[in-house]
This record gives sequence, structure tokens and C-alpha cells, in this order.
Amino acid sequence: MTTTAPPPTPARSAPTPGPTWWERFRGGSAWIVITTVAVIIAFWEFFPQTGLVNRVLFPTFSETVAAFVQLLGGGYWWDDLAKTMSAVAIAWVIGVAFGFTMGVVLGTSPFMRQAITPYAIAVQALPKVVLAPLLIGWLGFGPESKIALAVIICFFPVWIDTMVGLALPSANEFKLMKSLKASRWQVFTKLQLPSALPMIMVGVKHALLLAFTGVIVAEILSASDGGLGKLTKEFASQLNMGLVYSVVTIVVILSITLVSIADVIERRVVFWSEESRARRK
Amino acid sequence: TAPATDPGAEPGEERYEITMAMASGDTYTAEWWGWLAADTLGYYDELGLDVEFVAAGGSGAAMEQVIAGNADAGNPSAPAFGEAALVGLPVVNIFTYSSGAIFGIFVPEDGPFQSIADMRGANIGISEAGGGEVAFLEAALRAEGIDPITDVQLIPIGDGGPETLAALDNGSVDVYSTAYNDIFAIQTAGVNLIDLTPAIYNTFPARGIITTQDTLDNNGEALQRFARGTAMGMYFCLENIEACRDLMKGAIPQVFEQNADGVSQGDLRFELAKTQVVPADINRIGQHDVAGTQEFLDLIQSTSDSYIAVNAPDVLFDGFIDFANDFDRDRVAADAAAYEFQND
Amino acid sequence: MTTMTQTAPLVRVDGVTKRFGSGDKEMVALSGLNLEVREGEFLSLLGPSGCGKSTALNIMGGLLEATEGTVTFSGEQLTEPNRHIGMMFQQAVMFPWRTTLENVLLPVEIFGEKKKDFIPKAEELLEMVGIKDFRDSYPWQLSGGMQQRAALCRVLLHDPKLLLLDEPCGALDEFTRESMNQELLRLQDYAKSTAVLVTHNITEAVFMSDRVAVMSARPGRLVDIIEVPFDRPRRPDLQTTNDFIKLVAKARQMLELQ
Amino acid sequence: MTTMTQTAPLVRVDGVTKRFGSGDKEMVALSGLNLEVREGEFLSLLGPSGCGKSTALNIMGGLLEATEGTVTFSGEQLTEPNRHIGMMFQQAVMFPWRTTLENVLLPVEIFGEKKKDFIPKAEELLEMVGIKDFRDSYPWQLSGGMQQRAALCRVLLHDPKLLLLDEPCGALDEFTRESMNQELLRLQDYAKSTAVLVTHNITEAVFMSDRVAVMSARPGRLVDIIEVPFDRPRRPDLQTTNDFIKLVAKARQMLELQ
Amino acid sequence: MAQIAVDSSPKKKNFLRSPYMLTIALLPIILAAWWLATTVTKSVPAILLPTPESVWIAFPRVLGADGFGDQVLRTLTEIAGGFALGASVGFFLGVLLSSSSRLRAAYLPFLSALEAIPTVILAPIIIAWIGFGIEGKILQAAIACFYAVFITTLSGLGLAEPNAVALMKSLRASKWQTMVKLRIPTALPVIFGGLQLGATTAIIGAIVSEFIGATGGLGYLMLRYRSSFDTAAYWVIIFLFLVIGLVVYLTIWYIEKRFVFWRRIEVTRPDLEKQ
Ligand SMILES: Nc1ncnc2c1ncn2[C@@H]1O[C@H](COP(=O)(O)OP(=O)(O)OP(=O)(O)O)[C@@H](O)[C@H]1O
Ligand SMILES: Nc1ncnc2c1ncn2[C@@H]1O[C@H](COP(=O)(O)OP(=O)(O)OP(=O)(O)O)[C@@H](O)[C@H]1O
Ligand SMILES: [Mg+2]
Ligand SMILES: [Mg+2]
Repeated sequence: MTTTAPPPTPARSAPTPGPTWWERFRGGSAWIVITTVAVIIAFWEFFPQTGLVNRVLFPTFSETVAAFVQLLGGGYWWDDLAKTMSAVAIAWVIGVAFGFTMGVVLGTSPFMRQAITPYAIAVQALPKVVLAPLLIGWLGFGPESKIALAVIICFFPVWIDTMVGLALPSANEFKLMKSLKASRWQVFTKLQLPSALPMIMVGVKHALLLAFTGVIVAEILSASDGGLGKLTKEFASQLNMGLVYSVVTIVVILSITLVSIADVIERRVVFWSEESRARRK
Repeated sequence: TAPATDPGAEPGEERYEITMAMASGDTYTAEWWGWLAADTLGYYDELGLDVEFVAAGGSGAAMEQVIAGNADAGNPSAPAFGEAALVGLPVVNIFTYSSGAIFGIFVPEDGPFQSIADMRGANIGISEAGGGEVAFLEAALRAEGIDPITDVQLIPIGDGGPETLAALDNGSVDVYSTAYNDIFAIQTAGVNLIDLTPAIYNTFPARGIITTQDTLDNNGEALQRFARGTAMGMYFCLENIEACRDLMKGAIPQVFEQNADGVSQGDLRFELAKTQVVPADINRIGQHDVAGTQEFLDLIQSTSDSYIAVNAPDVLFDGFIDFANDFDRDRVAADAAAYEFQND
Repeated sequence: MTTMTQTAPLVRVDGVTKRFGSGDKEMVALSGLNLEVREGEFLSLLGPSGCGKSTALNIMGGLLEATEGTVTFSGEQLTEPNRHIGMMFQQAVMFPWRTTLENVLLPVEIFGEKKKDFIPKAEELLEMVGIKDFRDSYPWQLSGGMQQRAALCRVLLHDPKLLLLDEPCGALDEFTRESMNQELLRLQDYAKSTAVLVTHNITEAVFMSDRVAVMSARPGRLVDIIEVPFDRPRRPDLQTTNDFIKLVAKARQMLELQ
Repeated sequence: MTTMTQTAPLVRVDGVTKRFGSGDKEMVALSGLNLEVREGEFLSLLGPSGCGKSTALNIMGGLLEATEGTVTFSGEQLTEPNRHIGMMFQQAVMFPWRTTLENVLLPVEIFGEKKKDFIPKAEELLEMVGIKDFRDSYPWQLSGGMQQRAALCRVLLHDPKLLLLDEPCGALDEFTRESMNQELLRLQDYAKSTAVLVTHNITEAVFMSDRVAVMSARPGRLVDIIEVPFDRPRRPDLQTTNDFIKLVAKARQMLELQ
Repeated sequence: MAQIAVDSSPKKKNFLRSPYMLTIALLPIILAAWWLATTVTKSVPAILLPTPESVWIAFPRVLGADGFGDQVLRTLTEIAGGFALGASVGFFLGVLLSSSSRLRAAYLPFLSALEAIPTVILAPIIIAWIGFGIEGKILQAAIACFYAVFITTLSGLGLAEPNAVALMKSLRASKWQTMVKLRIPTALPVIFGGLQLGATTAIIGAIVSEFIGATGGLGYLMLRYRSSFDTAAYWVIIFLFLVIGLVVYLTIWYIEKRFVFWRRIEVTRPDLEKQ
């Protein structure tokens, strides 16, 4: 934390006018993504045809695409999609709210934090699906029980990251607030919370991925009222693997999209963090 | 032409609610058309009954929720029901829905074992640890003098999904014992299986409406009406089986999704159900097979020391069968004839 | 050892001792400190690293409790931070999610007053220290010196009677530091407040202060107070006069003697 | 502008310009710098913050590439870091997972030589700077000054021909800094190496150096070089002599004129 | 931790007022709530949550059952193997991606998506691929835990101070030397955080994979007990998992304390935190 100049990094950019799109393309990461996807697709297309694996279990890429088209034509799964997505959304919101609250309670009280941690770790190590029958008992057979399961699965990183984030402000920052006689609440809202936001956002994004996992696991392994998880299980039991991979692809695309959206939001919410600044330029 | 005693016919009379735990991840499977038809055609509603069908996950989970009291009734398969009865849980079957081979023993066409008597030393695939078929399998092996614990190796390989196909395909197992439903996908994937199931197992009761003694005492009226509605739905389907297939397609389209060879698992299962759901006596739909049940319970009991002896009549309640069959058959037949197809 | 005066002191530090830890790990950071800060004066606390300067300042600001002894401020005993006391630290503490203006307005927010009423004054202060154009910039867009200037505006915004400065320019380079010091003197004069500056730069201490309190190494105690007689406003070339150099040499000797 | 000498220069900086960024955001950090560093001398780079001192030093150390111009070291063109050049930074970079001795031995490890062979020398150096007792302590057990001392030992361990020092004492308090500077002079003499020191402390620059290169603010360029004629070894009381004060005043003026 | 510097009036260490007393005090409260719910008010049916007594009684029965040790061993092997594999792959990928911002930009989304695919979907595919043996379970536990280690390694390796990097450069250290001697030690505290999280997810991955098609192990036993409605035994195994989780956590915590010894000390010396 001194006033020295930025770290010396060998910046080798030529003093020529700005790079052409081709240079930018080659310098960027897009071509790696495209190449990787192309390699995966090529492998996916040709490997099953070698006969080294069972074609039923590992259909080629084109067969999967055909299944995907068939699925899109079916249309009935929109309902499952809606069920899964709404469960993910609700679980995510509740999980984030719950994790955040826990993080605040334990993050602002070292005493509570040390006292509760052993229980938290024990619960974290528990395969949450074993709780499914109990949750159904309490919450019924509707989406509530699977949402509850997903909440239990996804709140953890938000909690941890909030807890860690609240401790991030430096001694000097606390001192400034204290010298102004700021109340505990003011210290929290004006210093700790903004400082913790970048960390909290990391947890929020992780929670999004876990909410997805949570809902789908609940749909597959325990009672549920439909959803993409049930659909994959159904297709798998029919050995219609093209359809299984299609649904998995949908899940992957959805999660990447949602995380990217969360990324954009993050950059706006925590515009001041080093990470967002680095990415903006 | 309405039946003499139709409790739901008079308006203003009390309505009942029932939660029915279905033993699957989905609310219906291709063979549960009796319940589906009664529900879609409004027979339960007519009887003053609001039935909520919920997917409990599987037979064990459905049985669990019924015992826990979270569901009034459920349709776990016979082994789950039997197992609960044999550990002394107060479960009762009030209506037998289907009977016949639910579990079987299969071998690949060109496999090394072609009869149960040969199976000493075999790796035998089962659906999962504690799966319903295990009792049948063990009994069948014992009958041939093979000890199921020491002489063979039981390996859970799933219920007909990709892991099952892989296990059969790469020779991890040479025999597969599972529910009949589970082998359709395997067969259409190119593994031809031979059915070695002993004939006697094909007569066992398969599935019924299961409840607890407690619910029976407290909610008997609702269950009685539920039995009649279900009987009406079954009768409808027996009158017009294609209508039921159509209803099924509307309810669970994904099951009727065709694979690359143009085969749908839903159709295969539906065909099998045609033989299993048909009651022995069309005028006594839901009638229990006491002897068969006893034989079945004894069979399972023989596989473990921790089971208690159970008398079949104690877990079979036939007080609702008369009432269930006392409906206007002509009218249901007319409904069946007038059905309009929607899902093709 | 303190020099007695006619005017009632603004701050009176009376036999203050501060111990950290307990038992085996006990360490005495400050031992029996007596000090008076007169209304309107500029006092420096000069001493080697770790001698307890910051500890003394934190006690005067009510941030730390003395183990023994008392501190009075405006005649009343001081036990917790007081809003008439403004503190500034070695690092400019600026919240990166606030613009310069918002950072300057922070105390007003915390005191629960209307921000609007203070915007003109904040802008005037920013103008005085020459960073008005940066009122809507974020801290990371300012240099270290500019950040310290903004911190100075923040502490002055609310007209504190007493300024406690803990090496506010310690992290800056010498040139920026000199101009910041000029700024500081000008603004202290403008705000007519009293200031206590912690530093280990002898030249700086002499240049800035009316009196320099020299402290000894651990356990920290007061060695002596040097009166600095030069007129104000002081200009940089004062530093090359003989009188100034002599005073610096005297202070240096006091520190080295210990 | 550089003064010509008989001995061949150890480092020759020839028309070095450094631009960062490109297009609109281009900024010239250094413009047409010419400088020679003579074998065995102590040269200071003095200039205001941001004038490109560190940039110049990093280019001399091969850490940065010049946009235009060349740097030669021992007669050869310099394009990447060279193991005969040792660098020291404002903050003592000490790895907290290594003891003092292990930190000092880091370069040996990286050069792939036998650590054992260097332990006696490392201990000798630690002894010379007075922290031999702390050889097995971890950095957090040392004060800032002790850490800088260890960093000094590290850079000297491998007998670099050229020492590049980027405000190595900038983060220390004045007292520690003065004693560190003494240490530095003593060790440079002992190791017979050449040193380039970046600083913005005028007194320090004059006190330490044989020559002071004064640089102007952005874009950084050389203003002039001041020869410092005082004998070595130099003692602290040199700073109160008239000649010294005059030289400091001259340097100050040069900087202020810009 | 930062507040210590401001507020540090001497407080006597009093064990009775230490947080662990609350930890211990909570235990009987939880047990009492459990007992009340299942035994006194009977608001939770025994088939879903057995009474504390019945679980207590079931303990010796489950632990003494034939071959129980083998099952435990098997599951522990899966967890340990999966954790070792997943953590090393996660660590390796973290190192790889941190070495190039382009690789990072290109592959981070793919690897994140992998975290969104639940183990249960992958399970049948993995089984189809490598069979029902222990290898598949290890692989699944590895997949379950790799992300936590990967993402923390990736962010931890970026933490090295610019000055330290410049020092390594000025010594002409190779990229590899900088990684081993500077970046990895700097990242260790953060990586250990990831290991903690990864260990718990590896446990879950192993069990869930045993649910799906296993020939042994604790997850397999759980299914067996559940299918025969032996809820008490089922919960005995759940408690075993809680214990395993805690033991694994404490082990890693202990290793961290020994390996990253400098970290905690730094934190407890606030007076050195200035500059
Ligand atoms: N919270 C604390 N707990 C324990 N010891 C402390 C604490 N704060 C300060 N000390 C110790 O008290 C002594 C005085 O510290 P202080 O910060 O007041 O010194 P200082 O004169 O301001 O030094 P510097 O010039 O380096 O800032 C030091 O030895 C320091 O280690
Ligand atoms: N990697 C970089 N990218 C862009 N600009 C840079 C970079 N490094 C330095 N600069 C800019 O170049 C100029 C010269 O920087 P340099 O660090 O050399 O200054 P300095 O004289 O060492 O300053 P100080 O005394 O504050 O250390 C500064 O304006 C700085 O912002
Ligand atoms: Mg201090
Ligand atoms: Mg610099």
C-alpha cells in the first residue's frame, strides 16, 4: 500500500494504430473457445462410430442434435423447464437470503462464529438428499420440499463468503468509523457491507450453480413434482441417451447463461472492485 | 339408471380429500391407467372426492410416506408392502390393482447361463441394494439348491438405465433380475434377454392401494369411495384400451418419446400392463388373491431371520370390494365408447 | 515537564499509562504521560518508531482506553470518541465505492445531518486543496496525495475543535508531502482548530509546530517540549535558515541521547 | 549532458524512451534518457513522483523493455534480467514461509547452486548488518528495518556487479532509514559494487551519492547531474556542514525550477 | 481480526466464556428438541426420524454387523481417493489456468458448467464408462470436489504481490520457479479453504454415487436399511457421516495450521499490519 507506480509489466504493444479485428480475435480467447468446442464436437461425432463404446450409451453428436430437435418439437417439457427454473430461482433467492443472514449474524459475532462452525461443517458434510423424506414430511409433496433441499445445498458458499467478506475492511477503516462515533449499524451498512460485496457476489454466483444442482438432484433422487431432473431420469431409464444429453446440454447452457448474467450484474454492483476494473478494460 | 347408493350424487353432502403417494418419480407410469382415467374423467369428483396424486419417488419412499401419515394411501409394489408388513408395520392393502410377474430373472440370449440351476458362481445384476426383486431371486436360487449369499455374487446395476446396459454389455454380470418394466429398454437397445422366471412367480399380486390401519379407521369413507372410483377407471380402460393409451400419452408424453429405432418404452409397458391389470373377475375389480399373497409373504419371510410371520388376511382388507364394484357399468361403457382422441 | 500557560488547555493528558496484553505478555506502550494541548496551537509528537505516539493519539481521540490516568477534552473527561475531534491516518482511508465528494460527506451522513447543507462547504474545501475537478471521481482514480487531500477535506468538513493527525503524509513522497503540509497549515489556520501531529520526521515536526513534544523509546514517555518561535505563515525557505537548522539539530540530539 | 569519464561505463543508457499503452491512452513515462553509470560509483536518481525513476531503473534491470533506445551493461546490450544485477524494492520482499536465512539464500536456490556453499557468506552478511541472531526467525518476527537489512543481504549474497535500489528505505521511519543508509554505504564499499539508488529525498540523495541525476516531471527526462565531492566514508554530521546544505539547496532549486 | 488493533483492553481468558462452551451447550438442546419431537409430541413420525433411544440402541447393531468394517473402509477409500484425485486435478487446472489469462477466459465457463451438472446425472454415464467398481465412485467423488479446489487455487495464485513477482523476475527465476517458490506458497491459505469445502463435497459425491449403483459401502448400506424400513440403522449411518465430515475437517484444519503456520501469526500481530 505505498504510492509506488503500478507493477512493472512488460507491455509489448506496438505503437501502431489500434489492433484489427483479426489481431483482436487472435489475441483474445474466442478462438480458443471455438477451437475447443470444435474439437469436442468432432470427438463426440467420431468416437462413438469407432465401436469402442456402446453406441446406444454414447450417441454421436449428430444423433444428439437430432434428439434435441425432436425434444424441441415435443414441447411438453416447457412445463418441466418452468418447474425447474422456478424452483431454482426461488431456492436461489431464499438460499442467498438465508446464507447472507447467517453470514451477517456469524460474521459480526466471532463468538457465535466459533460456536456454530462445528455444526455447520457437520451439516455441510451430510449428503443432503437423505433429508428429502423428512422435508417431504414437513413441506408436502409439492415443489416446496425440493426447493428446501436446494436451499440447504446452495446457501453454504453465500454464508461463508459473507462471513469472510465482512472481516475484509482494514483496521484503519474501522478506526475511521469509530473515530466518527459511527453506530454498529452504520459501520455495518457503510463500511462492512460494501467491502464484503465483491466476496458476497462470488458466493452468490456459486450458489446459483449449486441451486441448479440441488433442484435437479432433488428431482432425480427424491420425490418431486416434475422438472428437468425427472425428465433426464425418465429418458435414461428408456435408454434414450440422445435425449438425456439434450437435457444436460440445456442445463449447461442455462447455467452458463445465468452465471454470465450474474457476472454482468456483478460488474455493475461492485464496479469498484479490482476484478471488475480489470475486466472492464 | 344411476346406482341405488351413490353417496356423492346428492349435492351439499360432505366431500373428502385423499393424498395418494404414487411409487415413481413421475405421477403416473404407463401401466397406471386405472387411476389416471378415473381422475381425468372426473369419477373421483363425482364421488365427492378430491384426490391429489403425488409422485413419492419409488415404492420404498411411497411406503415410507404412507406409514408416516403424509399420504393417505399409496401404490408401492408388493415387495415394499410385504417388507413393511413383515417388519411389523401396520400396513393394509384395500384394493389389488394388478397381479402377475412384476419381477423376473433374465439372461442374455448368448450368455453362459441358460437356466437357474446353472447359476452357481454367477454374477447376478439386481436393480439396487435392497431392491424388490432380491427376495424373489433368492427364493428361486434356493429352490435349486444354490445359496444366494455364498454361491453367487449380487451386483446392483440399476433399473434398466445406461448403467444396466453397460453392465450387461461388458459382461460385468451374466444374469439380470429386476422388474419386468426395466428390461424393455435393454431389449430395444439390442440385448435380447431370455426370461427364466419360475412360473409360480407370475401369479403373485403386484400392486394395490396400500394404506395404514390408522387411516383405515379414521378415513374409511374416503378410501371406500377411492376404491370405487379406481374400479370405474379400470373398467373404462378395459372397455376402450386405446382411449387409455391416449390419456396416458397426454399425461406423460416423455415416456412415449420414440428412440432412434422408433420404439417407445411407454408403448411396450402399456402392452405388458394389458395382461397384468386385467382383474380375474371383471365383476370383482380389486379383489385380493389371499392364497397368492400368503405364498408371496412366506417367500419373502424365508429370506431373512429378522422377519416375523404374517397372516395374509390380516393385511388384506376386503370390506370395500363390494362397494367398489357397485357402480353403473353401462354408463362407464358409454363414456368409453364416446371417448374422443386428443393426443395423436 | 509541560509548560504552564494562561489559557485553559483544550486537552489535558494526566498521568496516562497504557499497557497491552496481560501477565507474561504484558507490554507497556506508554508510561505516565502528562501533556497539555492549548487551544489553537499546533503540537507535534515526535519520537522513534514504536514509542507509543499512535497509542497516545488514539487515547486522546477516545479510541483507546488508558490503563491508568485520565484525558480531559474541553474540561470534560474523555471516554469515547467525540464528534468535535477529527482524526486522520497515515493511509487516506477512502471507500472505493464512493466518489470523492461522497467520501468527504461521510461524517455528515454518520452524524445524521442533511448532506445537502454541507455540499457547498465540501466543494469549497475541495477547491481549496485543488481537487474540485475530481469531486465525482472514485478514489482509485486519484493519486495518493490527492486522496490524502480529500481525507483532509473530510476531517475539516465538520469544523472539529481538535485535529488528531497520525502521520497523515507518511505514505507520500517528499514533494507531495511538503505541499500537503502547506495545505494542512493553511487549512488549520482557516478552520481555527487545534492540531496534534504524530511524526518521526524531525524537520517536519519543527516546521509545522508551535511546540514539539519529544518522546522516548519504550516504554514511551515524554522527554521534553521544544517551543518553536517562528512566525506564521511559514514558507519552505524557513528550512534553510540557521535558526531552523539549530532547532532541528537540538531535537535530533534529544532523540539520540535516549 | 552526462559528464564524460576515462573508465568505460558499466551501464550506458542511450536515448531511452518508454511509452505505456497505445493510441489515445498512450503515455510517455520516459523520454530520450541518456545516462552512464561508472564502475564502482554510487549514483542517485532524484525526481518528483511519477517522473519515471522506477521505469528507468526497471529498464536498467531488464525487467522492462525500452520503447526506443538501448541499454548496455558491461558493454553488452541488455534485453532481459541479468544475474549480475541485483534489485531491491521499497518494500522488503520477504516470503513469510521462509526464515531470514532461507530468504537470503533464495537467489542461490533459483540460480540452481548449492545452498551449503553460500551459508557462511550469508551468515557473514547477516552478522555485518547485525541480525545474525535472527537467522532462523520468520519475517513477521522482524521489524521493518530488520527486514530491509535481510533484503540487503539477499541482494549482496551473489556479488552483483550492479545494485539497483528502488527507494529501499522509503517505507522506514527516519531513524531506521538513516542507519540503513549507513549500512548500505558500508556494504557497497565492502562488496565493491556499483549502485543506482532511486529516491525523492534530496538529503538522502546528496548524502549517499557520488553523483545525483536530477530528473524532471513527466515526461521524465534528465535535467542535470550534480557531482558530490565529499570524501568517504561519510558520517551523519556531514549533513550539518554548510557545503552539504548548499548542495542540497542547489538540488532543491533544480527540482523546483522545472 | 482487524478490530483488535483498535479495541484491546486486556481480557482474561476464561474457558467458561469461550465459544466452545456454547458449542457443547447446544448439543443437549439439539438432543432435547429431537427427543421432544419424536418421543414426547410425536410430531415427526418414527419412520422418517427415529427416536434418539432407538438410534442409540441401533448403534452397536449396525457397527457390529458382519463386514461393517469393510463397508466403512470402502467408503473411506472412495472419499480419500476421490478427494486426492479431485483436489490434485483441481489444483493442477488452477495452476494451468492461472498461468494464462487467455486459457482462463476460454475455459473457466466450461469448468463452471461442470459444477452445474449434478453428480446424479453423471453417475450412470460414468458407470457405463468404467463400471461398478470402486474406480467409478472415486471418479465421482473427484468430480464433486474438484471445482472448489480449482476455483480457490485459481484465485489464490493471483494473490502474489507485484513486488514479489518483480523480485523473482529480477532474479531471472523461471515461470516454474516463480510458481513453486512464490505463487503457490502465497496461495496456500486460500487453497486450504478450498480443500475444506472440497473434502465435504467429496464425501457427498462418494455417497450419492453409492446410491446409484454400488456393490458396497456406507451409501449402499443406507439404501439397504432404508428399503427394509430400518430407519434407526439408517440414521446411525447418517451420524457416522457427520463424524466423518468433522474428522476430515479437523484433519485438514490441523494440516493447514502446520503448513501455513505463518498465516495465523500474521493475523494475530495487528501492530505489524500497518504500513
Ligand atoms: N493493540 C495492540 N496490542 C498489542 N500491542 C500493541 C497494540 N498497539 C500497539 N502496540 C504496541 O505498543 C507499542 C507502541 O505502539 P504505537 O503504535 O503507539 O507506536 P508508534 O510510536 O505510533 O510507532 P510508529 O511510529 O511505528 O507508528 C508498540 O510496541 C506496539 O507493538
Ligand atoms: N505498467 C504501466 N502501465 C502504464 N503506466 C505506467 C506503468 N508503469 C508506470 N506507468 C506510469 O509511468 C509514469 C512513471 O512511473 P514510475 O513508476 O517510473 O515513476 P516514479 O518516478 O518511480 O514515481 P514514484 O516516485 O512515485 O515511484 C507514471 O505516470 C506511471 O503512472
Ligand atoms: Mg504510529
Ligand atoms: Mg517509483
